[in-house]
Amino acid sequence: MKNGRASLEALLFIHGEPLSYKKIQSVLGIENDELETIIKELQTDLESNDRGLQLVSDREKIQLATKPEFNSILESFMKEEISEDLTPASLEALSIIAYLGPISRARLEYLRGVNSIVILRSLMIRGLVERFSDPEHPSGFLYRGTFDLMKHLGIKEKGELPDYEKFQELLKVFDQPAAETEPAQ
Amino acid sequence: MKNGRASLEALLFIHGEPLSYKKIQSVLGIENDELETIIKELQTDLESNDRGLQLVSDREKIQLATKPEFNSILESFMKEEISEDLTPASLEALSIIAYLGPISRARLEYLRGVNSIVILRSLMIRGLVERFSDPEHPSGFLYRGTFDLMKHLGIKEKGELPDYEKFQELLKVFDQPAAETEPAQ
Amino acid sequence: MEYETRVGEFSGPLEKLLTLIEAEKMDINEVSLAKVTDDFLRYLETFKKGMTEDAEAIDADAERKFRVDLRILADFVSVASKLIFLKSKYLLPGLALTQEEEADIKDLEARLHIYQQLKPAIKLINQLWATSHHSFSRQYFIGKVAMPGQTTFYPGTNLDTEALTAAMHGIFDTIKTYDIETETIREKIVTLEEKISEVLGRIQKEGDMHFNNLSGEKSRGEMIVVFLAILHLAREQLVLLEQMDNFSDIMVKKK
Repeated sequence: MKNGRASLEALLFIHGEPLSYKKIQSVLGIENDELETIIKELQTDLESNDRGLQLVSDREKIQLATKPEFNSILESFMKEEISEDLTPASLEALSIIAYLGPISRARLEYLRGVNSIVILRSLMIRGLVERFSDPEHPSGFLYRGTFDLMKHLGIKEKGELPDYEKFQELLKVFDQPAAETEPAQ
Repeated sequence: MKNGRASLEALLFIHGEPLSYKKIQSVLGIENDELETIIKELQTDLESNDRGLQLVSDREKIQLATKPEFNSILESFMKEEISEDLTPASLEALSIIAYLGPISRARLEYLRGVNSIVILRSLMIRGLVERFSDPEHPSGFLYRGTFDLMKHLGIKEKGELPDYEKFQELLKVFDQPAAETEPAQ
Repeated sequence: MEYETRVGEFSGPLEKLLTLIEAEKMDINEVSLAKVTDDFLRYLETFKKGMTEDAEAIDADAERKFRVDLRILADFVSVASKLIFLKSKYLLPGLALTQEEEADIKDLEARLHIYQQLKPAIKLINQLWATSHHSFSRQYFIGKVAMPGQTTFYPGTNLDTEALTAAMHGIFDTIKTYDIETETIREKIVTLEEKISEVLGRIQKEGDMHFNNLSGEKSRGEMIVVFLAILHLAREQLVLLEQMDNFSDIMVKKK
């Protein structure tokens, strides 16, 4: 296969999780032997000191990951990222989820007027928000504040938040009936 | 810095989203000059046919992404959210922002001859356009295309848009002060 | 978003105007603008008709759609009024244009020239959008979202109920501003239908009358709308426009 290494790199890059040899073969349209060769080539490339990634694999699956020598620098980076104070945008998204949750991503974005994928992920990583399957639309997701968030805010349920009733009323005026559930990822 | 390229690769790989030059400098503990050099080195490495990745950049931020030529392999993997069609009005606004952004709402509306608040909102919800504070007028906002837009169009930076320089010339019209009025009465 | 469909169908007044001029293979200038004025107004009418249908539905969604349309209509009307001024130079010599109005027309010409240069960029993006190969990136900190039961909790130092309440107020303020902006536009537009029926009513009551009478003591802006309405009526051939000589009043006659 032409550009075998490059294709494999791109595929493992976006997948993020371990990917089975079988699946890779079917996506790239190659046989097992060829895949073995490509993996070896990629492995050799990655051994270079100019590369920050490595292949992690068992007999069935393979994954692209960072080299262990960068663990400490990356961990402190991530920790710093998620312990920073919430930005105005994050507070905005979190307040909508706290007051109006469980809420779909589409509805949240509609109220904010901005795409919120990354902010939602960051709020989830910080343990402030959690995602669960929408019982009414099994293929969709809803977001709500975590138990830890409520504890941190010192409340037992969202109704205790200041001006809770008022925002519910305001929302009725603005509410949008169109289908809102986020499709499954 | 030893292993500069490798560290940058690992950092961008873990973070996933566009990362600012400033942040990278502080994490890696390097100055701007050195970062520029490392980015250039990484860029050159990535040009090889054996690499499946590329750097997308707007001069302030940088992101690691797959090369567009692997689109056909990867598309089935990625549930794309933004490939829906653009309406004529969205297309018009998006084109002006892509070629002439960062641009104020007043200028966009001057060029389109139409109030654009709704279109801007919808482009922002789709994650194709983002709004930020105008550094020169702290109370004002500017709009620009997002990294997601560049990736969707398969370009590494906005200068790769066809005839980019030519359309930039059109900005000269704003050197005349009259061109700032809002269209709506 | 559902309610943006309508907005999307209309690129804008400049695009429409340019299309009309280019269809006639004319250059952008006063003469060509005056020439396509009627077509432009006709187009504006079809847009308006669609809006009235929407306005009859009373649910919130239709109401929102109607308001969005109003914003766009405002811009079409704004361009239309400039065209009317221009046309009136030829039709109503009594109505001399102020410097500002002359400047408005020059500005419209200038905008059309810029828009003409921009048009290829729109085509290019459209092409790229339809045919380009996409590049993909990784999710933010992929694989780092805490699993259920895992205890990660990073609230930062600025998170409390007050901060959340303040953020909520901010969101609803933004939404309110957004709505108020539309209301203002609505108030400023004197709707064509109202004017048309008003003019019709008066014609029926008083028989033929002079345009000057009809426009009475009204502000210039309103006078333009009246004129617009008359042009519309003339086109629909409900009334006949008669101008005896170049400098005289226009007669509005019942058919």
